Amino acid sequence: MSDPVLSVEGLTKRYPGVTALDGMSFEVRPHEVVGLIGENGAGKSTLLKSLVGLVTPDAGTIRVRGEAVRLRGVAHAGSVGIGMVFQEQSLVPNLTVAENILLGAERSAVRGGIYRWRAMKTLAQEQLDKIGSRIDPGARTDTLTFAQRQMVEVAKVLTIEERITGEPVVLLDEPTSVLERDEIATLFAQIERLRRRASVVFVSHRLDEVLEVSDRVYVLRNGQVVAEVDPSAVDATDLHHLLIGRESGGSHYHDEAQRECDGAPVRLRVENLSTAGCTKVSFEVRAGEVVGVAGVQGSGREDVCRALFGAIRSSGGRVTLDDQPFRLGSPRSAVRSGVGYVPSERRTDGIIPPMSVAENLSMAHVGEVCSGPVLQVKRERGLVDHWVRRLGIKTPSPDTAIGTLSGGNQQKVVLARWMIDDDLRLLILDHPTRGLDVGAKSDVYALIRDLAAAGCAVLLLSDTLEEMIALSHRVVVMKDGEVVTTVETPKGAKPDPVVILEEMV
Amino acid sequence: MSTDTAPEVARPSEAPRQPDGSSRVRRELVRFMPLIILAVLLVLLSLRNPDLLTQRSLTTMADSAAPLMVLAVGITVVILCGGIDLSIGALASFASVLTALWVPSMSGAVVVPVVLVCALAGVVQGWIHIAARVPSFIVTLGGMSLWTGLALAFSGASTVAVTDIAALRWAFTRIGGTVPSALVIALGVVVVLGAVMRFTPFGRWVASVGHAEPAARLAGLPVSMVKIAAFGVSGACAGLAGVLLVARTFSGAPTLGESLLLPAVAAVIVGGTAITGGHGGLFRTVVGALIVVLLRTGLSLIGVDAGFEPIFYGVLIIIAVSVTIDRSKVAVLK
Amino acid sequence: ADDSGTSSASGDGGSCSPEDITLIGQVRNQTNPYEAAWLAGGDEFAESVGLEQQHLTYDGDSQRQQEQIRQALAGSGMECAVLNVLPNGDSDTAPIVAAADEAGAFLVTQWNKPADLNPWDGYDRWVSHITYDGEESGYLIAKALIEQMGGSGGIIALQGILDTSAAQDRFAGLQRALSEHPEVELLDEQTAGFDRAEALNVTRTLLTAHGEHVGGVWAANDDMALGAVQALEAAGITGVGVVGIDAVPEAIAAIEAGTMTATVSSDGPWQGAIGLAMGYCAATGELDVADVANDDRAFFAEQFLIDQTNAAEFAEPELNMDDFECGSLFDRATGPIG
Amino acid sequence: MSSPDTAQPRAADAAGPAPPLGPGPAASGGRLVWRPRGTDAVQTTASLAALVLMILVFSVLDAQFRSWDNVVAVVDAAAVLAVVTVGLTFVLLLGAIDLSVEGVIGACALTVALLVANSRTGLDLGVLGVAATVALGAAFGLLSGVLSTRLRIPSFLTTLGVYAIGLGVATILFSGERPIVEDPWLGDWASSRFLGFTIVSWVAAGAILVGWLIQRYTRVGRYAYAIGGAEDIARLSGVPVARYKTAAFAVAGAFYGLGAVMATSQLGSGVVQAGSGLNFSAIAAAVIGGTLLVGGRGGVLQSMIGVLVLTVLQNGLILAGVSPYAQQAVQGVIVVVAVAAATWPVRHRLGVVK
Ligand SMILES: Nc1ncnc2c1ncn2[C@@H]1O[C@H](COP(=O)(O)OP(=O)(O)OP(=O)(O)O)[C@@H](O)[C@H]1O
Ligand SMILES: Nc1ncnc2c1ncn2[C@@H]1O[C@H](COP(=O)(O)OP(=O)(O)OP(=O)(O)O)[C@@H](O)[C@H]1O
Ligand SMILES: [Mg+2]
Ligand SMILES: [Mg+2]
Repeated sequence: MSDPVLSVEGLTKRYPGVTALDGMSFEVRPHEVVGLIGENGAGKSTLLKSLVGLVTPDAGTIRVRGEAVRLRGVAHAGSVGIGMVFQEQSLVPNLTVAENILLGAERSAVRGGIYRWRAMKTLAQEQLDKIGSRIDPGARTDTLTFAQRQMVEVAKVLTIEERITGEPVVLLDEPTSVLERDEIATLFAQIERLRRRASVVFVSHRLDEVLEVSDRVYVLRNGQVVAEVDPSAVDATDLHHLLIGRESGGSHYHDEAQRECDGAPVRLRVENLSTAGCTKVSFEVRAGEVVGVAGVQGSGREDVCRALFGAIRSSGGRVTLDDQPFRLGSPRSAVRSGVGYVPSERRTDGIIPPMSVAENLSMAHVGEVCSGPVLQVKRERGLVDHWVRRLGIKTPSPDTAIGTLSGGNQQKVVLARWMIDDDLRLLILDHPTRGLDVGAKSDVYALIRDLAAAGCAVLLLSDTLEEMIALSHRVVVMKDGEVVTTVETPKGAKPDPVVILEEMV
Repeated sequence: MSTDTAPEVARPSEAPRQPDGSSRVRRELVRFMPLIILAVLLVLLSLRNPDLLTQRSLTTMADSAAPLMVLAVGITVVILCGGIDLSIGALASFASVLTALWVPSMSGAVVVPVVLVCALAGVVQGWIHIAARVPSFIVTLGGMSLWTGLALAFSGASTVAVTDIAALRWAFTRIGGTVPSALVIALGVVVVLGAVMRFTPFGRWVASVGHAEPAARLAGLPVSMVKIAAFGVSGACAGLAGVLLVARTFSGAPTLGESLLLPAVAAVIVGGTAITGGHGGLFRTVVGALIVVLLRTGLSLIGVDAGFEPIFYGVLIIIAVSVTIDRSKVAVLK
Repeated sequence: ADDSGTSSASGDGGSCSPEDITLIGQVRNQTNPYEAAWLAGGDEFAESVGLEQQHLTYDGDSQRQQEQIRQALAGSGMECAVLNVLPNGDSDTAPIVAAADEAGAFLVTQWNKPADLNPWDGYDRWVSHITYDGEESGYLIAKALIEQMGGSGGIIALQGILDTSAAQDRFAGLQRALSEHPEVELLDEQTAGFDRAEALNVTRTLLTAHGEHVGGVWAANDDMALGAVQALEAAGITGVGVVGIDAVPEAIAAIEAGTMTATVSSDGPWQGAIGLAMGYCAATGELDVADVANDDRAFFAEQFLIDQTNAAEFAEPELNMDDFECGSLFDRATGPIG
Repeated sequence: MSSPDTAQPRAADAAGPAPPLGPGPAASGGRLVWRPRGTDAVQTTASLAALVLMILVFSVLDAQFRSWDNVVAVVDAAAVLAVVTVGLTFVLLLGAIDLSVEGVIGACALTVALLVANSRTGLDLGVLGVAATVALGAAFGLLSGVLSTRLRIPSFLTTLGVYAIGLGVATILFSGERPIVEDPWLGDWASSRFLGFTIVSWVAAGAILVGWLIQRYTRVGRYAYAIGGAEDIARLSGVPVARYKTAAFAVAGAFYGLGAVMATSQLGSGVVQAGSGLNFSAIAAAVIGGTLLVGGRGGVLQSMIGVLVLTVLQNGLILAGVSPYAQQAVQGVIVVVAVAAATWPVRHRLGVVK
């Protein structure tokens, strides 16, 4: 075996109340794709961030090609050949794609301090070409979709290839969680291409993906490496087991927990709903029913959900909730009628990062913890403790800023926010498991089923069709802003995803 | 999707991360920094002019601080929401004119209608800001001109003297011979507003809106109402400040409070409230107001030469804020 | 804060020994020639009695003026303080008087005072209020302007800060002059806030609005007049008369050069010195405030029209120390305000 | 890959290149409506519409307003404000604010008046004096920038401090006597004309062009957008944020210095208050034009629309004979109503408005 390009020994990072990295050791060899998996909060991101100098470890050494380095920041890490792909938020929204790709390393695009726009676009195009993307380098970044921005991120990190002489290490932190299928395929093709010139560290919660691309997989738990596995020797179920330390039993769809709701009254009836992105959408959801909405990007399914919650304006249609006319006004009025919404962009739309877990949890139904206008801090504390225990939310204390929790725990808080309402009638879930680990995912699944069992109607948009089919009683398929069909997905007779896929495209 | 993306890490809070014990001491120190800097300034200035530390001098300073404090506390609420209210100075002037005009018929009770009118003015500005989505900067800029114009019109472009100043005596007297009533009123406002912010959901709503308006809206918080209310509070405070000014100057005038806008915002920032919204508080603003008043008046009294006085002021206010500001909480970028 | 004039200090006038006296001069700022000259005059007087004048400037900010006065008077030994103050506006005078009265300090105010507040209403240490007859100043320069225009034509007027009595009185003077000359038309009146840059812009606009009808520019102070002169020069217009008030050196130079027609002297150095002198004499007991006639406790000071004929005399204003002998303090009084 | 992700239309040629995508609504799905998407563009369109409307209304109300002379007067009146606003735009792009304008202009006005031929000093540096003044302005900007970035405190306060410092320097330079400018070359800036407009106006036009070039073609300009758009991301990408922030402040200061020179030439002498009212007007103009206070939005040209809105409004109100007592109120109401009316049809598509 050749010498590792990058190795880490005894890396430790403590935060108040948590040890994010606990004497972590691992290595990356040349031309290798290393997979990192672990539960939410296992320390994956912290590890990657310390490898690009964003987190200063409390102890341990990082060696690049045998030499110990103290990384001072992203620019410094780049100069020794380590680059990282962050999530879409690490692009500057008001700049062009080209500027973003070359930001801070414009090279020949800036001569004598003067921008040469044409050279800029050419250079950026070269990077985009590397990943076969045809995004216009002159487009403003905030006009791109999630997935496109992710591609730009990858193109951007590839610029370090040109900056160093040796082989770079590219760190990818959950690059696929917001990508669509063909984009993932493009990315994987790119990783294959990269492998010839670089080493890659790849983090994902989708175990099959990890198995597909990695040469070696490290399993992390509580800031330590608990296993190093050879992907060719294991399957996703083994990994799952290693990850959460318990058996994942039951059928592929775990649908035995699903409850029938045939006789239940219709809770939500949508007739001819139109918005900027959808036209004349009609469907209904019964109490206790989970209805999935499937569709490709641009099918308008997100519009439907947001319009129902009053988050965007609708241009027509009639909606009733429990046979009462339901005015699509503002999120506030929706909440007051017993509707909840879990947004897909958790960090910006779901939580208020600097505020405490308790405040985030009680915010939508603060009335529950008030006597008249006065907040009852004790009662709130009791309520929050109850839900933290009930959902197994891992937080040092209810007063911890929610922004410091791991994604899964943040998402549980957001779900709890709606669950504290005993009269919750309809919950709209927009990609509720995005970025969650398998353990957290099954927790969320269980919560969704509990909610439905308690009589709440659930409208679900999901990252994967399988997930949607598993959780739903019925799937409404949308295409080009209209409902094309409805597929029944009853317990025990779940259809093949391909059935729905064909309707979508 | 990973929840801890780059922006989170890049927060300055990461920089001085230290083991628990000493970082707690630091945090507490930062919390009380505005108070400490106030004391230090007082001592330094009184070294040059010992009269500054006399009880008479201190109460005088408190008198001066009261209207500024009321204004600054009001605008703190708007700033916490992430907005700005440029109209408070003009509104205070307008209030002073109304007060002066109405005292003859209403005597001391004049404070009620004046505060209500100004609160309404604030609400209207807030409503326009919300309904038409015009930036608060522009709405309140317009408001600034409008209230000044109305004050000019109502007063006939001149000073309106209050002959029956006894009617406003309550706002400018010494309780028990020593405690300035204006200060008591100002602190009363702070305590009441502070209690509302702390013991009702309003304070959280304000912070939520300031930190992350989209998330607050999607959680079903009454975002628009909160913002309108914030402007209402700011307007009401401007109204009260106007009354306090009249009690002190015995007259109302269309430009009386204009010059208090910048010091009020400065007080908010010196107190350590983030100009970008979310983080901060009313009590910090109180200390900020005292620091600003001390710098504004104290310097001219220690007898520095012409020209050097503004320079000292500039340097000291920069030093003050660089010491008081809590860099771990405030997005210091702006 | 006492609401009327019962001084908390003993009412028997001054008994301060000269070295105990604190002299304080307060103006808006030291960044314009008029007020800088005011403070310089005060300094000269202070030096003549072996003292120093404390300078206070408040940058045109009423609140700050109040704060400064109060804070200055909060010190000890203020029974022997002498304040020569330029209140920012009429509304600021009352609280200044109240604060001085409470502290027992000797006070002279200038320029701004509400009509119904007077030193003789029981204030035994508010020695006097001095001002120039704004109506008269406005009238004098208007007459000079009209004369230069040959008795007919159009005038544009630049007003000062609208809510000051100085601006209003001066404008009233212009209107009086206009009523005497029906053939002179007031084309437009705008405010330029006593500010030179603003006057430049406003004049520019007014010149396009009224074009060649403009025969003269009447400005409520010299700074605005000088701004108007620049606007005329930039527009390439000659032969339009410009008048102002204050007699700042630049205006006098402009009058000598023929670009301005006339101004009225407000004698800054004298104002800076006389206020201190009055207070000083009262504090030392050489002047008994009770003996001063009401007509001298709120008076219009003598003013002179300055035009090309006499500009040279005013080019270098000099203080005549004899003016500040305790016996001749009121020599420039031309009559009661009213 | 065993878990089909949300399916894609072109799943077959998954590895192939994606279709070209330009900006536009079709590409903007997946975001909620109140994201600040194109708020600045709406604002700019709104104020442009408001400007046109205002010009139309005033033209109908008053024949003088339509005259060529008045066009010249408006342009001349806008010149200094325009140059100052160009400078301020760079600071606003950062997401920062600059309250030092009046102080810096005061100090620079005195400086230039004392350096060129004048009534007080024996100096006669001419062009050099002007250059030195612009450099002094830049130095003040540098000071603001260095203080903001090194001490890490909000620019609101650093620049408030620098304002006071500038005022102090101006007061010291003034020392009781106004220096009258006797340099004929500088005097000509305000009085001689080229193609009908004063030299000052041409200088302003040049300054706007330079400002636009800096914004478009230099690191200072581009990084100002990056920093204003997302400072932390810019830092992550290796942009030396502090350095370019400081540079943007310095550029702004240089423009204030130039503005001071222009104002001094118009006023004919070194006036400490040469910048009075300019700070506020410049911020207002920039914001009205769409250079929002949040940073990274708008730009030099957009700000210029705001400058024109303010100048035309002031000019028009005078010409329309609105009483000086009412002008202020009318002006405030018009600005709000104009901006609100122009944004009204698209208000629901706007992002978070602060
Ligand atoms: N800035 C911070 N302050 C305090 N605690 C932190 C901070 N960043 C991370 N942590 C904590 O460190 C632990 C490891 O977090 P990390 O983000 O590395 O997990 P992860 O494996 O990337 O999880 P996920 O799969 O959810 O992305 C978590 O418990 C987290 O709460
Ligand atoms: N505010 C808006 N203004 C105009 N058009 C919009 C707006 N929001 C969405 N659209 C358009 O409506 C269509 C539906 O978008 P949407 O994001 O709802 O698709 P989706 O099916 O949810 O995609 P995904 O598969 O990513 O979940 C898209 O063409 C989008 O561009
Ligand atoms: Mg992570
Ligand atoms: Mg989508």
